Amino acid sequence: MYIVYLIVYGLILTAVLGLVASWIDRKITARIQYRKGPPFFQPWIDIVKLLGKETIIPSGASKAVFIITPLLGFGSVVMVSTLLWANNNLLFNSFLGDIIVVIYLLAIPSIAIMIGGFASGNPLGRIGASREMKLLLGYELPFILAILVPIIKSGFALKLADILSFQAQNGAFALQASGILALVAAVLCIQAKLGLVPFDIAEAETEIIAGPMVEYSGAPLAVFRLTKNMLLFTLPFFLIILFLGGFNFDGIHILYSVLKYIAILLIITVIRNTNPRLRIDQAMRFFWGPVTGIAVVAVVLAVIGW
Amino acid sequence: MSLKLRALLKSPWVFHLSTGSCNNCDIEVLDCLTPRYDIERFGMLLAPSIKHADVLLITGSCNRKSVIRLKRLYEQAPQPCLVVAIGECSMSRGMFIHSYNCPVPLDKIIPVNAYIPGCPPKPEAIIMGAVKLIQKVKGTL
Amino acid sequence: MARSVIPIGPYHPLQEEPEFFTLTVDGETVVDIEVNLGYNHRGIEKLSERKTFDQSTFVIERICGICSTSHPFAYTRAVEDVIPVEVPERAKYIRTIIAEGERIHSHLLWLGLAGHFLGYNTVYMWVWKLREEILDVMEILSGNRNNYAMFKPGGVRRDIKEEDIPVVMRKIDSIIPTIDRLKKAILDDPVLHVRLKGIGVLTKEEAINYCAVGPTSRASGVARDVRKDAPYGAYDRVEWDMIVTEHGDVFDKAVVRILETYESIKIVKTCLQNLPGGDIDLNIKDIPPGEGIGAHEAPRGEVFHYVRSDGTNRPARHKVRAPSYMNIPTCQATVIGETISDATIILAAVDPCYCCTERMAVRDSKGARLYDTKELIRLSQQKTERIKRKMGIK
Amino acid sequence: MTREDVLKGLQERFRDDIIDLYDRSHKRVYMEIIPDALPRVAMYIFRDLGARFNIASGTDTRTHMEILYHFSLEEINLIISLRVKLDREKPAIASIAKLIIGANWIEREMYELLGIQFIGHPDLRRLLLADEWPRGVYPLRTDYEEWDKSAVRDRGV
Repeated sequence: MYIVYLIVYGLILTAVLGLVASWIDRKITARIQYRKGPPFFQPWIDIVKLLGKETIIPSGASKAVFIITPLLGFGSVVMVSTLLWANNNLLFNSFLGDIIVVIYLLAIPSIAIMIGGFASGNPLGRIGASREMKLLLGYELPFILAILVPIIKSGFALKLADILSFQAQNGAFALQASGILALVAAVLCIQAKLGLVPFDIAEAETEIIAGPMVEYSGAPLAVFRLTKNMLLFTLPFFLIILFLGGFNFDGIHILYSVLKYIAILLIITVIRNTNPRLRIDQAMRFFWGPVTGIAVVAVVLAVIGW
Repeated sequence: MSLKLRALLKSPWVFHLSTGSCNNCDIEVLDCLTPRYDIERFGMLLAPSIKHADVLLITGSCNRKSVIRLKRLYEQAPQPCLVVAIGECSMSRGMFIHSYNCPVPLDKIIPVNAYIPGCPPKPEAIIMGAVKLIQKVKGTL
Repeated sequence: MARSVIPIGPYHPLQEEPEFFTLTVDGETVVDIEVNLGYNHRGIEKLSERKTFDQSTFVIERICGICSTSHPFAYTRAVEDVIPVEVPERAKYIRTIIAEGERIHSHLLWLGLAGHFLGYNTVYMWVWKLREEILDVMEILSGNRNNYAMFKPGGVRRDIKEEDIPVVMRKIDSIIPTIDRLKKAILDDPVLHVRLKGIGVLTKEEAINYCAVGPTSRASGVARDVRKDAPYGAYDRVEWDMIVTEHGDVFDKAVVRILETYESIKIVKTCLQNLPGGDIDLNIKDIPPGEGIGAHEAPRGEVFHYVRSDGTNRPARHKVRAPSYMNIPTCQATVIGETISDATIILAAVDPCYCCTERMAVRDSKGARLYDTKELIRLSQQKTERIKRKMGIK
Repeated sequence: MTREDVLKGLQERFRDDIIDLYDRSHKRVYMEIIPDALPRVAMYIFRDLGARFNIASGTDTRTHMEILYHFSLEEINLIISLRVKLDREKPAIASIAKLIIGANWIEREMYELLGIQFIGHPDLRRLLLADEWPRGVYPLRTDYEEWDKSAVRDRGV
């Protein structure tokens, strides 16, 4: 039963919603720039085209690692989305401490990009991968602090199911003061985890060509892009479960959950279009300075009880 | 026509390559991305690295030093890859045919699929060239 | 941290033309830079010796796309300096209008690209959308978006029709509010301040030593502008002021260019308003033997043409010096010590126009034979091993 | 610092170096000097008069090889061109690249396109031409003829 669940919810549904999310993101970016954006099926066609292209493995690269890393990232995203869907629909009682598993699984895609960058043997890839590592160190701390808040508020429950049921009884965490602060910090962190403009220092197109992705072509590149698109759906979904009480699909609530998701996606796209790319040291200072500050204040407020 | 080719025609990622051009054509290629002519509605994106490229937009009268790079990059581009020559210089080296540093025209170096005349060709001409290229590959030209 | 060599170019999304910078990097800071061009060399000086004086204006125009009227302007002034002859009034005004129109669209182009280099694509799209208006104006005046072919030794090839002037004035007035909004959006953006201020500083002494020209030197406090010092065309009949700032960093270069756009709009409007009558061409028949020097303030700096004629109708020698020829070496002074992510915007701050400077030289001592990107990368890896071993031994 | 002071200063200081001073118009002065006086005169114009080194242009006339160093004085709107004549077979002259950084590149270009040797240049190497360009063939010389047999010169139409 779990396998069916894994395939249907984790893989297919997330991939579909991820590609739709990436289309929305590109369309809004184009509209902000007075342009007419790409057609609806564009992300699908990109993936199919890339799968059809020839895969070139550079001679300087270590072949096995070069091919496997994209699958590593893809697998972790599929598992995360299955866990989230399973908890959200309360189909079965997940194990204790599944939040910690989700946090680790969410870190694996960026680690996969890093390994891919180093494996490609291209100095630009190496520089891109080392930047990705610095960025990871930057946003991981405030991200975990922000996730602590819902855990504390729901009485130190380390299970997603408990957090969801707690929110179902007495209102989403985002309504209280500490919830809002934590949500703000978390949104900024997933902006960096997704590698969108203010923090896309790893694949800074105009500086180090495509960073870790410079040597990828054909199928591995398609898998990497699919992972990125699915992350674009999974991360906001994770935040919605933690702060906004997750999706439920009976009657009017369908509209609410869609609105919640669109809201977070809009915030991410607007941030992406309104400021230039930061340097790696500025980004690190930004994450360890103000964002960690907000997260710590949120945790303190949560402990006090607001 | 295979699904792979039909997908390629729907989302051709463009890689811009200048071999000694006066960068008028290069600016017109970048103009195609801007709001008035936006080619992203056809699914075309500017590919950052040669490994992501599907269509090679070549401008400039191939001077000796660039030709070495041009051949290498053409080998690196993953097949199936189309080549478009933009502007007079890349079609027949235009005004620089007698230059000591531009010995051989482009189509004697690599096979070219589409030629877009003009010095510089207007963005509308470049988009028309792209449409004709797609029709040619589809066989309906 | 071992030093690694980062090749930027020759084919890189940063620039539209192929130029090849090899940055030797220690961690993230640039330690050494090697400029290697010649990818745009088309031997234009040899070509113009084959063409007659009138034909070679068309070759000269295709030296560079964005300053495609600066080179003919300087070239025609050089030919007129050989004969010593004065161009009729109306031709002077038309020449100034076309030159300033090109300065506006060239500065807007650089502003858009600077936004693109910083990953700020919204600015890139807005500014280039605005630039389309100026290209429409140039199309009305001269028939083509660039490569206007308006200049001729001794005057101008085509006249500006009376009924076009109100249309052009309306179009120019329509872009001023958008430029104001853009100026506010760009100059007051805190993130841009953080990103652009204080990096790639070119001090005044360095600007003088490197003989930098144009906005690059004016941003470092060197008050030199050919239009002010040696007035020609209609520049002395229109009051406008030269923009000079002191800090010399990338932000100041942006400020100088934006404010110069306002000055150019002012010049174009006043020239269009009081456009004198009279003929537009001297119909030069023969050019006596002699030498002539012509200079013009192109968007990137002073363009210098030297023509020597030996009495026949073909130039005996034609020397072209583009502004970037003097500005690009300043990257030695500005890029070393900065991080990679800043290096790209500093290299672009000089607004390099590589097709003009196809006579660039390699600055570094090592003359290793350079191959293509893949081999360059392998070459740079070997170089890194050599550096590591050398570092290890030392 | 008017135009007359500049010219008088030049004539007194380098009386025996100047071969002839052709005062063409109030904006242009052509001054022919003997080749080995070039560094001194260039230093004086660049440092003391505060002129800007504009460019140097090499020309291959049938009889001799000639280089013109153009300095522009913006304040008084004057361009001083130092003319130096060298013999055509083995042209060589002292390099001013160490004194004026801007001159480094133009000297490399003249070395490569005209074959002029610059003694004392920090790194005199080939630059623009491709590596397969044969040594000793200088494109800007008047007696240059096509060496590349595979070049296609007709439009094939």
